[in-house]
Amino acid sequence: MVKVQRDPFDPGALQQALTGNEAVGAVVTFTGYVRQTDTLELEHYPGMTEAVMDDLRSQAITRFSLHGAVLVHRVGPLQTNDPIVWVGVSAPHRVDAFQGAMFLMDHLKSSVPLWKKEQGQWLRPSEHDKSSIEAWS
Amino acid sequence: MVKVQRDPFDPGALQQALTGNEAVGAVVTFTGYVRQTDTLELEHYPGMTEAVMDDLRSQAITRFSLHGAVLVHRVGPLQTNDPIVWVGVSAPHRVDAFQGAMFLMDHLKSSVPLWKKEQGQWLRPSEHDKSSIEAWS
Amino acid sequence: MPTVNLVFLAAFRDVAGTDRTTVEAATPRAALAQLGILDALVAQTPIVAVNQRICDLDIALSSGDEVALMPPMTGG
Amino acid sequence: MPTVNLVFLAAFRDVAGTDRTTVEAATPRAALAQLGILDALVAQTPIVAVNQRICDLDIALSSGDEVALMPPMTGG
Repeated sequence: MVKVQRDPFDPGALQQALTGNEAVGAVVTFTGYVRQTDTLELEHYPGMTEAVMDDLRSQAITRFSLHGAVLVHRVGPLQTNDPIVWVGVSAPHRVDAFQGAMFLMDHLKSSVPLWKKEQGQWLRPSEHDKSSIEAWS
Repeated sequence: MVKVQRDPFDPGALQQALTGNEAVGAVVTFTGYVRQTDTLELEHYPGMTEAVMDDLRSQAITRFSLHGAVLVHRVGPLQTNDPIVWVGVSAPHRVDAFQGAMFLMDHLKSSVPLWKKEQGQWLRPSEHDKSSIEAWS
Repeated sequence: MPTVNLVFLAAFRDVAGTDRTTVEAATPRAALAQLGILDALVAQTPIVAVNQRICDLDIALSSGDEVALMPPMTGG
Repeated sequence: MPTVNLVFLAAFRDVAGTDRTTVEAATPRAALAQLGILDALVAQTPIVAVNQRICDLDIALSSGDEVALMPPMTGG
């Protein structure tokens, strides 16, 4: 499942969707939260953002032999402490689950049409985020 | 928090304890589940198991600049699909959170007094689990 | 000359002064040149998508294409 | 000679035939030799803890010590 939404999400409820299969030995989740900020706003490109996330999800499932993968990203105005992104993956073994979740998060940072505006300024990608992507290719 | 218990746990409720601080930008969780099995039973060494987990938790917090870390491990008889272990860490940034959670899981596999008996046979550690530990030293 | 719809995302809306406009142009590069914002956008390493697929600035356009100009992405 | 309490965990209970016993011995190695299970345990790369701290087989024991013999760990 891939979702772009304005509303908050519940990490516990999202994880439920990944469990209950006897082939699954490991679930790794990542939740991103808004750190101390005055104002944060997220923009996406409706249609393309979801399509790129869906393609990323398929890539991760194939590459790391995942059983399932869920990506949720919020857009619109956000407050300090708000959950902003959730990635959860299930796999038979823990190493694949960790790798799959890291792959998805690294790509969400700089390969998916999403843009952050903080205190009226559009953010620029960090050098670290750019090099994280290259490490997977 | 570190806990060894016979009862099931709720990943969503455990994650709550790690959030709500404006320095936390990332929470990574790992849940281990029992894969298809006839019978699985887990034994620990009361007192020492908790102490080793607590020491591991402190090491991870220092080494990866974590904000918080929670380790829960179940013991006793377990069924297919049961959650068996939960590790959750919070940190300002995602790379530290992923590293911290992997460090804790690798060590829970072969450095904490816990033993699995599956279908009447005590398991032996895998070569992979042993080498995972060495990679951190 | 094909008529195409340009879409400007995030910071590029400020550069273009609009979120959406229609021009006649053979390529994304020609469309931006016509609007006088080619150099300003190229300086910011734009990502170009035609009908929501990533392309380069010199792809041949067809009438009705949606051409999106996107700054480097900062999600997650 | 100190009197110590031996604790056998998991697979080592089967080797020792008990989960707990008391012996008089100067070191963990001497205690296991006295019980006739030193070779059997050493073949299985035991972890030794005295009063719940990891030690080696040749540490000097004191009366009242709890000496745990643990097989390689398999948690997670």
